[in-house]
Amino acid sequence: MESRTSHIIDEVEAVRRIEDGMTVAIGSPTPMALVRQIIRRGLKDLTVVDVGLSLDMLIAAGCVRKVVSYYAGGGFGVPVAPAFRQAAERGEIEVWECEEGILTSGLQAAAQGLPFLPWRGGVGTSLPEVNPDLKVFTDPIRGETLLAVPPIKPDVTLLHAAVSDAYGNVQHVGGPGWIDLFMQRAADHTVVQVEKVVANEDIRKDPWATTIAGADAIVRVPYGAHPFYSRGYYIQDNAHLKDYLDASTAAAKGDPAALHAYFARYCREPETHADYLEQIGIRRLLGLHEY
Amino acid sequence: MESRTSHIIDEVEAVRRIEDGMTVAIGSPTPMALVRQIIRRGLKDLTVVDVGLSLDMLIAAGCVRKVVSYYAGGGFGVPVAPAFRQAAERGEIEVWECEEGILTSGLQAAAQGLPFLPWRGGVGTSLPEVNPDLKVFTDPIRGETLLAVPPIKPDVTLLHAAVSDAYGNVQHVGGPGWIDLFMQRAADHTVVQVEKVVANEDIRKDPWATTIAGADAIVRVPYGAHPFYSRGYYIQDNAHLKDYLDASTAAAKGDPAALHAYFARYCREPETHADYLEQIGIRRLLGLHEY
Amino acid sequence: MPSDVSAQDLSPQEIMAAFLARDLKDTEHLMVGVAMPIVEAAVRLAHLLHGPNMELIFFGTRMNVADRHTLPLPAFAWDNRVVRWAESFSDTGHRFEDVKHWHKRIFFIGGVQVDPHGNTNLIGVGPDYATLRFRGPGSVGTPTLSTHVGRYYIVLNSHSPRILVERCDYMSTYGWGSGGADARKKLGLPGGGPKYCVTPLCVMDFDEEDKHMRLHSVHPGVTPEAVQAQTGFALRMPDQVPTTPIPTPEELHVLRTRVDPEGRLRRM
Amino acid sequence: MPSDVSAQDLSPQEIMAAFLARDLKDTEHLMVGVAMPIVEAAVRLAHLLHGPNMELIFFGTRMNVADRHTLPLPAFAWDNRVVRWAESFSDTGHRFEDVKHWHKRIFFIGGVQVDPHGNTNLIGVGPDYATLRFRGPGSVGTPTLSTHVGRYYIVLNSHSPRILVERCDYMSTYGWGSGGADARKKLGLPGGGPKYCVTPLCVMDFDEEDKHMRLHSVHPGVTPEAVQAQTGFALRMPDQVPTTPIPTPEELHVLRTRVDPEGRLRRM
Repeated sequence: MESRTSHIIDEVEAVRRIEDGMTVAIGSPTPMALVRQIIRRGLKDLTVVDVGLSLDMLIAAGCVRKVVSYYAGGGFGVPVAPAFRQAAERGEIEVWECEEGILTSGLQAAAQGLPFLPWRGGVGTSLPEVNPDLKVFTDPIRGETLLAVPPIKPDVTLLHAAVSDAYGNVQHVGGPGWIDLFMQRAADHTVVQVEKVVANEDIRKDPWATTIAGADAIVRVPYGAHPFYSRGYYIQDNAHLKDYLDASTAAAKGDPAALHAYFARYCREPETHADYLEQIGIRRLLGLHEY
Repeated sequence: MESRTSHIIDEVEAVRRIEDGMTVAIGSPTPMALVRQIIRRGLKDLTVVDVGLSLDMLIAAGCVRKVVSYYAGGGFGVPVAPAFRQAAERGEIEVWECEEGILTSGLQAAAQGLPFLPWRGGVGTSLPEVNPDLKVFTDPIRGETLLAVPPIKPDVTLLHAAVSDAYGNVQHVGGPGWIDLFMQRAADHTVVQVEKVVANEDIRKDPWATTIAGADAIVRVPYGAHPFYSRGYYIQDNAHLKDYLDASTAAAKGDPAALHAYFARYCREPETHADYLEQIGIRRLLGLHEY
Repeated sequence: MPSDVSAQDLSPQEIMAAFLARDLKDTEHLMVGVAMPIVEAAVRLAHLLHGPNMELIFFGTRMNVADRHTLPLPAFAWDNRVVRWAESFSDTGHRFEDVKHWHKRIFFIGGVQVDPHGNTNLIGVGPDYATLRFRGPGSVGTPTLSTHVGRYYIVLNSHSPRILVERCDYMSTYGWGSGGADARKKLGLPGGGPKYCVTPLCVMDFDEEDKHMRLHSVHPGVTPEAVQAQTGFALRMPDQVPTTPIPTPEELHVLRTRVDPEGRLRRM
Repeated sequence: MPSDVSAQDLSPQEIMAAFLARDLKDTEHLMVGVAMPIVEAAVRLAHLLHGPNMELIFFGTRMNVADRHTLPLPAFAWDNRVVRWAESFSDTGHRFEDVKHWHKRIFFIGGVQVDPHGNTNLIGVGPDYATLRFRGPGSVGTPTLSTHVGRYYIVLNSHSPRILVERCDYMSTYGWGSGGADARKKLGLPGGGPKYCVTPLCVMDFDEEDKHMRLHSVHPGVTPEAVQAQTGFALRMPDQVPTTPIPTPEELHVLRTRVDPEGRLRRM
């Protein structure tokens, strides 16, 4: 008999599974090796479920047509991610306005095979006006006013985690991002990039710690969340992120030189994740200790 | 400043929080020390969400008016729990007929403050006929036929777990029962009986292992799930359960002597959980090793 | 390994297990409920013989144990012994939160009553629900599972006109309703529905057009007439009814030495 | 410990933090969002002074740290350092599955715009949603939180007529709608709604009857007229406007030595 099939692929193969126009959900810690590969490949017209500066990079790199958005803060005192803000104000991207409870309801409706889930958060607000996919309706049992949230169905969900075995049994350190498991359950296909591949026996030592069972594909990318954090491995590289934010802010004000240089240096010139890490330098990576 | 308040009480105090007529949800592993205390106190007219032989005991002891029921197997080759079967056939208890997906939908509706949740499992079956609380309705987005499940709201949920700290941070070994967390989130009040109370520092070592944060009350009852299993501590006492099942079967056939003796010996004569354990005997308890 | 197997050496339960095992495909997720030893043997046999990527789901735990040399059927108490091979828990409060992925999931169901269109009843028997003549154990999770899983199998421990009835008093799962290949689609039920009904006498499938139960094969030594006599409704009868294939020597060897060394399937 | 505190020694942010801290009750669950240093200080101060049973919820972790001798405000990166005191994760895929218990939960919200009835806007500014003049960051979880929590506080880093407006261009939370004590009940929103709006100039509450914003107290050195001049709508003005109480010596000592030893609240 044949033996059990490995789920391990590399980041190039993983992103080959994404096509222009697809819906891609991006969890946290941010799977940056995969995000950079999307930019490297120059994918277009994506609908993305993402937040913060990784969302900003995808928009700035021209990959995005629509954002399922509940929060697009810039960090570092910048209230709104610059490329997101500019593209939204100019009408260059469509925003599917929502909030966390509506987003999880939509993802859960998709995961549960339901045409909608009801939600109360957002009743009375402008959300159903600015997002006509959210229908105000009267519940069939008590006659209360609720929102009907339609399914949100990612074609592909991209996540970052601490470890996995070769068969896609994923375990996090310090918990997955709050929305990661919703995204995984709702998606047709889930790719998880991990710091480390471990033996199946290591997984079995604590099956309760398995946060995702049988992810479709595993990509081994140590330091793969850089410049973001990876719990248990390294903290956020704030200097790097601040450089990006400054470049994105300047681009939104009409000076795109620094942003072009950023993408060239970190996304387009490196051919693989290992090339990217060489670009960052091991001294800097090792400086991002946990405490 | 005062210090943090302990949540630890004993089983007598815990069951004092339950009143005749309340809705009580009972998880698995089965919190038998609390179940026995309910029988000892002679509570009446309860609505119970429970399965199997603990449900059978509560019915046989006269505590139950209504069962929220998805499965009432007897085990040991007996397809239906005897007291449940007889009481249902005679119309002495009301059955709120459901199934696992409907039950979790109802518990989740309660936990999420929603007047209903939609569910597809059960469409086309007799469930909405025999349980008129389940409304067949047309979804407001795609016009599909679904069931609207109303909230199921336990007044009190009773659970068994491996350990907790004094503040109600509960951790299981080998996972909680599949429905325990639904029951806990839906209930006004949750009491968890545990094998062991541990230090807060022990909980903090692995916060991901915390399955219930801040249970309202913790009852320390080693061997408290006996005659059922407690993962990581002891296996099921099948000989004891078989004795109960035989007594319950005989009672359903018109000979209640053995059942009366069972309740007298194990529920009514022992005044506390410790008395019960003395009745069982330490030799027998120590024989219920894990492997 | 027995070089030559003859039907006389086999129990009907072994034939049922081997038939089911062959119909299960690698990479499928196989969910086994309580007190179904034939199904459990079938799943384990398939896993060892041709299913290295199968996922076995027992009581809230998910495992892949293809590399275990022996796989004795445990006396499943609801205790830690059932989770010893677990890779994850399927029941971390999310039991029904991934039905989207259940096209890969297969399950198996028994019943107090089963009708010609594969609808089943675990609720009870009798005209008045409030005072049933026989109160059944309840639906467990079968309404939701049968709605969504890729396909499922009705597996009966005995074949009698009391179980295989013209009409269920209550339906706890909707198989093919009142018949028709589009019956499930019309109701919006995405799963593939019941594929076979397997009993100690025979295997039955469902007519492609009207989804009425049809004799598919009889186990060695059983005649179609004997099956019909034990069935409470008129079975569709093909012109030729083949005999259910018996296990190959290799299947039987694995079944008897690695899956069921204690011979539970020969003592049912 | 300073034996005598005078208003000149205090930053408005310290006054805000102490005011909020006093209004928080033991056993409450206090949820703190991103980039809210005043709120974080308030919560930690309350926890140390009178909240041994408070639960602090930061970024998906739940903790009780009342017994820590010092509690420096961490530079919250989204990394493991924020979970070092965790007792559990609030976000194990269940973030919004226990709203039933949110009557114990308190939260704090800022806004791009806030109107006289405590409705807030994080969506953006401008008449046309498709091309906003200012695109805001989005609602995060505030619509759901504001619907269900026991009560909440609107906390603003600055007090200006650009923020405190007659009418929000978009409402991402419903506070008291167009007013009236029964506004939330009529819509079926179970939570207690916004209690105070706290700014660097003053504290505002809501009229009991019509739930219009009303001056509650002014911080030392601020006049009611100055507040009105910086507010984009007519505030309700009581006859007597008290001065916001300043921290006691003990409060200030704990705030400056254990909660904010680096003086972040004095440099905002």
